[in-house]
Amino acid sequence: MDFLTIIQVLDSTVRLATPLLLACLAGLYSERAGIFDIGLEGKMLMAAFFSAAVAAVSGSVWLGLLAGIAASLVLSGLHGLASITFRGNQLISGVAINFLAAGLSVLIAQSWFKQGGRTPSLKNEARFEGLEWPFAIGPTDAELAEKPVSELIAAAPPVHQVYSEFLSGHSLLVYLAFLMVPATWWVLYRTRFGLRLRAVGENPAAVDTAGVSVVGLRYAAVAICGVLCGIAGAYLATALQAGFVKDMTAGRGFIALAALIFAKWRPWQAMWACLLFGLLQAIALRFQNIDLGGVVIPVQVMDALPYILTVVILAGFVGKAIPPRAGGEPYVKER
Amino acid sequence: MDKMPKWADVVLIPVISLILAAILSALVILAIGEDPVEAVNLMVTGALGSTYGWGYTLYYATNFMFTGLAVAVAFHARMFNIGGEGQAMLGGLGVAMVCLYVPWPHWSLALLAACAGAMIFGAAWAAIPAYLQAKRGSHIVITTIMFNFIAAAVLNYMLVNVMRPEGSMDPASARFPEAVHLPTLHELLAPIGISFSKAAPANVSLLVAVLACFIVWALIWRTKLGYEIRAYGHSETGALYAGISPVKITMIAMLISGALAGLMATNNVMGEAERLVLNSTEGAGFIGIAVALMGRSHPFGVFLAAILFGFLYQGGAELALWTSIPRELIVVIQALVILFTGALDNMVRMPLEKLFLALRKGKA
Amino acid sequence: MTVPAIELKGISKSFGPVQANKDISISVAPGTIHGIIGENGAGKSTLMSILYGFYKADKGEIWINGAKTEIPDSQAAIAAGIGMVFQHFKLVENFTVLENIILGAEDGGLLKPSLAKARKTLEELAAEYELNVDPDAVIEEIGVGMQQRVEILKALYRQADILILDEPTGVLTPAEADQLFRILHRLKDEGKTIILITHKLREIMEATDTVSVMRRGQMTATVKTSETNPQHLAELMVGRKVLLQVDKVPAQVGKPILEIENLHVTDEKGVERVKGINLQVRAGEILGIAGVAGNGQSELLEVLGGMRPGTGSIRLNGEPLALSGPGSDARTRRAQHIAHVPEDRQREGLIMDFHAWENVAFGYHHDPAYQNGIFMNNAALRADTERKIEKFDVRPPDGWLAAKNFSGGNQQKIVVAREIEQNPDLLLVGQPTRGVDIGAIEFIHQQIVALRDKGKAVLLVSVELEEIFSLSDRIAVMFDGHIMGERLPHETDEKELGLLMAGVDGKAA
Amino acid sequence: EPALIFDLGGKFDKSFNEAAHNGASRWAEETGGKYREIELQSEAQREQALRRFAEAGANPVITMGFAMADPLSAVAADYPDTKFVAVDVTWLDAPNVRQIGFAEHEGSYLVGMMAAMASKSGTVGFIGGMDIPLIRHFGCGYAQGAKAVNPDVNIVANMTGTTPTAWNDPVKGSELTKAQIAQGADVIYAAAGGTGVGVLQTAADEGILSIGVDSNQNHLHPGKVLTSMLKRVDVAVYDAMKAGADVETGVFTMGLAEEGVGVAMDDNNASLVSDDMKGAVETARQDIIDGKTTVVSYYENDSCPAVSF
Ligand SMILES: Nc1ncnc2c1ncn2[C@@H]1O[C@H](COP(=O)(O)OP(=O)(O)OP(=O)(O)O)[C@@H](O)[C@H]1O
Ligand SMILES: Nc1ncnc2c1ncn2[C@@H]1O[C@H](COP(=O)(O)OP(=O)(O)OP(=O)(O)O)[C@@H](O)[C@H]1O
Ligand SMILES: [Mg+2]
Ligand SMILES: [Mg+2]
Repeated sequence: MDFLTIIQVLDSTVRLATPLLLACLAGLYSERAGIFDIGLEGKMLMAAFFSAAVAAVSGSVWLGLLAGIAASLVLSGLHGLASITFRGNQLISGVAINFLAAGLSVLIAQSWFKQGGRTPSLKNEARFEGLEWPFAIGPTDAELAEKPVSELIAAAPPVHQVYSEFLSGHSLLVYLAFLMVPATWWVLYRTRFGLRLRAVGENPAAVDTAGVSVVGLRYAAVAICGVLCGIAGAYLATALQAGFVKDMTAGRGFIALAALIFAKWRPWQAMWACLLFGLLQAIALRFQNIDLGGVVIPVQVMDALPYILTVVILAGFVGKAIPPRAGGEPYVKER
Repeated sequence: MDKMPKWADVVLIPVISLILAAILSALVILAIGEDPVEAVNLMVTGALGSTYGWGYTLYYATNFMFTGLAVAVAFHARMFNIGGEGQAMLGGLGVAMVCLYVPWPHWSLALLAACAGAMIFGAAWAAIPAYLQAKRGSHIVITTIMFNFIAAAVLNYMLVNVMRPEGSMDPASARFPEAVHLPTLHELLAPIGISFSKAAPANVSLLVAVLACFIVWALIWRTKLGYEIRAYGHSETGALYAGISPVKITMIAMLISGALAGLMATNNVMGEAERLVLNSTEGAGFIGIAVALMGRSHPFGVFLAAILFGFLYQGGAELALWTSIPRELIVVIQALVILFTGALDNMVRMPLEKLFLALRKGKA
Repeated sequence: MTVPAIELKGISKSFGPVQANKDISISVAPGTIHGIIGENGAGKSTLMSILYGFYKADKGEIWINGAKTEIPDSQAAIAAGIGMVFQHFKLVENFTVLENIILGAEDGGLLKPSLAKARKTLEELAAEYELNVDPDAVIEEIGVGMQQRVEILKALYRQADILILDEPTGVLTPAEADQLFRILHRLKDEGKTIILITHKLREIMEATDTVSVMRRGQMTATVKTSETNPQHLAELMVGRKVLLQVDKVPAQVGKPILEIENLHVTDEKGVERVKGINLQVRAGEILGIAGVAGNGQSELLEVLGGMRPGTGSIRLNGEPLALSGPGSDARTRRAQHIAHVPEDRQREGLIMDFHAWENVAFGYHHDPAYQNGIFMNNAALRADTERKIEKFDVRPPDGWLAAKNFSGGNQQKIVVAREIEQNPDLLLVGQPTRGVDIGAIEFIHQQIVALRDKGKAVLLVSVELEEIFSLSDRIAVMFDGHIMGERLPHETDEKELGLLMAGVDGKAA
Repeated sequence: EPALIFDLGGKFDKSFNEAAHNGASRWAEETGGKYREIELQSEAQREQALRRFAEAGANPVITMGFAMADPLSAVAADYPDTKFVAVDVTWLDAPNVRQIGFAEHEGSYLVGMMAAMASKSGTVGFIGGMDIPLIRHFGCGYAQGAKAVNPDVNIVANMTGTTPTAWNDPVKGSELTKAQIAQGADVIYAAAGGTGVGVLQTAADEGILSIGVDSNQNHLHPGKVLTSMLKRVDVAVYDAMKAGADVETGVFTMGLAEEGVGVAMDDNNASLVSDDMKGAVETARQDIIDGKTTVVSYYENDSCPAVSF
């Protein structure tokens, strides 16, 4: 494997890890506040649809992003209503939200666009395009040289390759997602809000008796979760893709959840976990049917490799993951 | 003292919740420009109006009973087995092997062996996550999610590369021999003079499922093992105090859970398709989660919830057959049912409790 | 006449069908310590939680310093100058002391300045009230005594003028309790008003100015402490005459039942908690183990009960017991006739969601009387439960009730009934009367003594010196994983034991 | 009235089922007729839908996809008066079934030729959906066509996955496209359902050419989709509906000769297709029809001479 291939795999890793990371951080806020959320998938999906739909109709990706966030927030609100106000079972609520999003997104898409549950393809200004950094090799250089970008990059020196291929050229949301990691760390461990948020996930009674509203905090956490899931969905539909296709989240919400547990609910570790999952997927996509001296590893093995490796890693290297102590339990004062 | 009479808890609340879900569903149907009354009519007659409809409703319900029980048993040991899907897939593999590679003289023997095969394969698929949870502390939720994906790859490999008959383009096993054909309800009921639709796929494995409900009930509430499972599920430190081995209970509960999920294959693979196809589980493993949650992890609750979901599936299919309502509507209705009966349960419960308290005070 | 610091008027509160407080009125003068006593479930905590805004009263008014005050939530209570130390501490276990103290009382959005300020204030408070705690210690790693200090500091940090303490001494050593009372008197002298809930009549007599008695949700009496006596208070509480001392005949000591040699126990975190102890318990005697919580007694009990591994040697009736691996589990221990009343009934001794009758088999569910190898014999179990409920006077006498629906004292009775009725050779008892009211304490003590009188061995672990003195035939004191010494109850006193518990060898000193 | 049963992908899958939908719509528009339809959502519904439509008197009942073969074999005999039309099924022994197979490998061969001719890098890509024999069948014809033009051509073939989500994961389709571009591919053929949308999109974004499948997908990115491998399911469905209850039964294979498969040429790709290409494709088409060239089918012995999967 040559250097450029490695860079390309890493580049692909970043793209694949971004939606996972956003969803994972979303889950982190919610679960750190004691609200388990297996509805990340549904929220992303709903956001993906609405961002694409509104971007397609308005022609503005920013309006699309806002719409995606709003849609995700509505589902978050529903989750909050069920699990905070009505102290329902958070897992059931999450399952219901996943189903709801899977059904509604297509249903609305069909009665809105009549394109079989898709949105129209997004034109350029309705999409998040890659940000080309100064001096990076990109489409403009390619047009000048009348050669494909890939060829130009292949000819460039390694540092320039890393710069152009790996660092530059991602959409704004990618950089945002990675900036969210230190931001989340800072909010969680350096601010009053973070202190209270962590406390409410560990022992809501302590927060309550300290004179802070448990309900308010938890709704805030769930809302942040909604915003981040909204960005994740918008990224899928308007940055990685140019439109919505049904079920396009394809289980990423669950992988994000796995990453969250893997990371033991901590921001930096969440980033590494998402990058790992992204990397495993990137590798599996690039290397199918590996021929090991006559023994051909079937594509199915490569396809399942990220999952197999996850299990192996979990079994071998990660100790018991202890969730926030009050997680999953509604805060009930009076039985 | 309880806040409400038990019947209100077990009957009234679910019924009111279902009505709320129905009202919302009706609004959704209105919103997409269709007639909700007509739709309900179609669903009810389609799913419950004929033995044919019942045959399909019960067929789906059978699947959901198995996967619902699987989730429920794990729940009792405080484990969230999201792996029902994968375990049911592997169960299918077990059933297919039993049916294809052994010549059976009679379906009853084949069914017994298929049950064994399904349970062994399903349990085996649950065993690794269970072991990792018990011994290495790997979170069962992640490992079972991962094992669902891995199961799909395994099944794909087996069907594309191993079990596919020569020359067939369908990634599916060969058709099972006629001898392992399971009697459908039609064939079962005809001798006793009840005519049941010939076409419907509900078959003898429905009885297996009902039996499984009963056995699980007895297991959980009547046996020593069930006692230990529930005790462990309620309190891990308590279990330690009482000499209940967490490793043993984790393993056993997950093995039982996996075996139950695997058993689903007797219905869909052996009873209906009579061959193993890709994606034969069709998400029943996930529906099982909803069924178990709605059924409050009680086998009888699971039984009822499974029938409700069977009704939704079959009613939805009829809807799709005779109207232009997109099939996703059914997914939405399912979601609303899960939401109202499961997650927003207290929305109905809280005011009802107040009402009953006021009534009681009024009487006292 | 001064304006009362606190006045509650006609407070009523019900939890669903349970009426926890019925039309309660009470008035507390400023600068006094007011005691509240009452049996388990009498409604004491509920009343105070209403004052602190944790629960909302169904009816009634709260007046603070002569002004009617609405207290819809704890925020309002804090603003009104009320601080409360709950019976079950409200601390975030994996936060540091400092973080717990500023939680909800931060200044500004960033933590750093808040923490710095709190650290300084904490130092001042610590100096002023001798409330030393390490501000950077993590709560789950410090003892309950320390945790309680944190709770008090939390209230003081919020400048509370009215301090409510709900059963504060339940988890403290005598020395710690004494110190607490010194602090309370200090606070009182500064003009703060204190409400103290406790089950211990001695504390009421020593510390309070006035005392209220609650029974079944109602306030039955409020008297000046100087005008009453323990016997009278106990009768007011229980509604009948109670014995405050256990009647017991001298021990008829027999052969050694339990012999412990050089036992070591290391916990999950790798910390050695028991450091090579030697003990003997003989037939017909109660060996009391005194010590401050967290000095290895819990681990000792858990090893004996088969809940965790250890090294060294333990013999029961001369037979060695496995200390790790197969045969060292709780099931085997029970088969070897060791019964165990655990320290924490709610987390260990009972399954709170099980019916009482299911709990009666808990741990003994392999007993052939209760099962036939596969199925539980629920009918037999229920019959047995009925018998035990009657014999141990469990109230309400309803075996179908879930354990969580019994009061603490009755929960404990269920556990004690289950273990003692097994007629074990060795009974392990941890904190048998923690948080249990006087009526039930009396009963439980009698049962333990009755077992010992049948010639069985009892190993009692308790942080209550009073309990140790009234039950034990022999007392061993544990400190930092070692046995500091053994004494006979009539040859020692609280002072000497207190020193041993603090790690000071009384004779050497 | 006729009835149409869509396979699990749904009628708007932008390819196979959608082609059937287009055929049916055309028939309905032209004749003003009405038809019943259902989108399957579970395996058990296959038989159910067949029976329900047959019982309701629909004739003919048209099914999509090879997976209908098995239920058809069970049901067809029960309704001897009903005609069934099975698209993608060719091996049943049933007198009242019209079985229509498509020689996808032949069409794929032609687009493979075009790919190899349009490629500057000498590397062409293939992205399949779920890894099943049918998709390998597509890929295999494609590879043979590419090799026929340029024996040294490098063919990168990938499958999206092994679960049904592989049909609906445009994001993965995108990444696979980028991966293939990195390996030098500059023309990529997507036979991957909804995933293909991502392939075509990314190819357009990255400035390389793509090839659509089943329906004419040239219009999705005008000037950037080299062509589409047409599988004239629409024609098959249209014809069957038009014939109505009198539809002829038996096994029919629609290859190049029958215009059952082909390449899409329209305004959207006119600028991309050189006269050379047109000529070569036309010649090859004729040769295949005449039997001068044979395209090996993957099904013949479950392997492909031109590429390994
Ligand atoms: N349909 C149901 N849905 C949810 N929970 C149920 C349902 N039926 C019973 N339960 C609960 O399950 C627990 C066990 O009930 P189960 O009927 O199995 O045994 P039991 O009531 O303890 O004994 P018995 O059958 O002898 O009355 C009880 O707590 C009951 O409230
Ligand atoms: N949050 C709650 N929800 C429902 N019932 C409650 C709740 N808290 C207390 N109760 C019930 O209210 C009654 C009074 O309880 P409370 O805790 O006030 O008693 P207490 O006098 O403090 O007892 P103890 O001495 O055991 O602490 C009891 O019957 C108890 O079970
Ligand atoms: Mg019952
Ligand atoms: Mg209390």
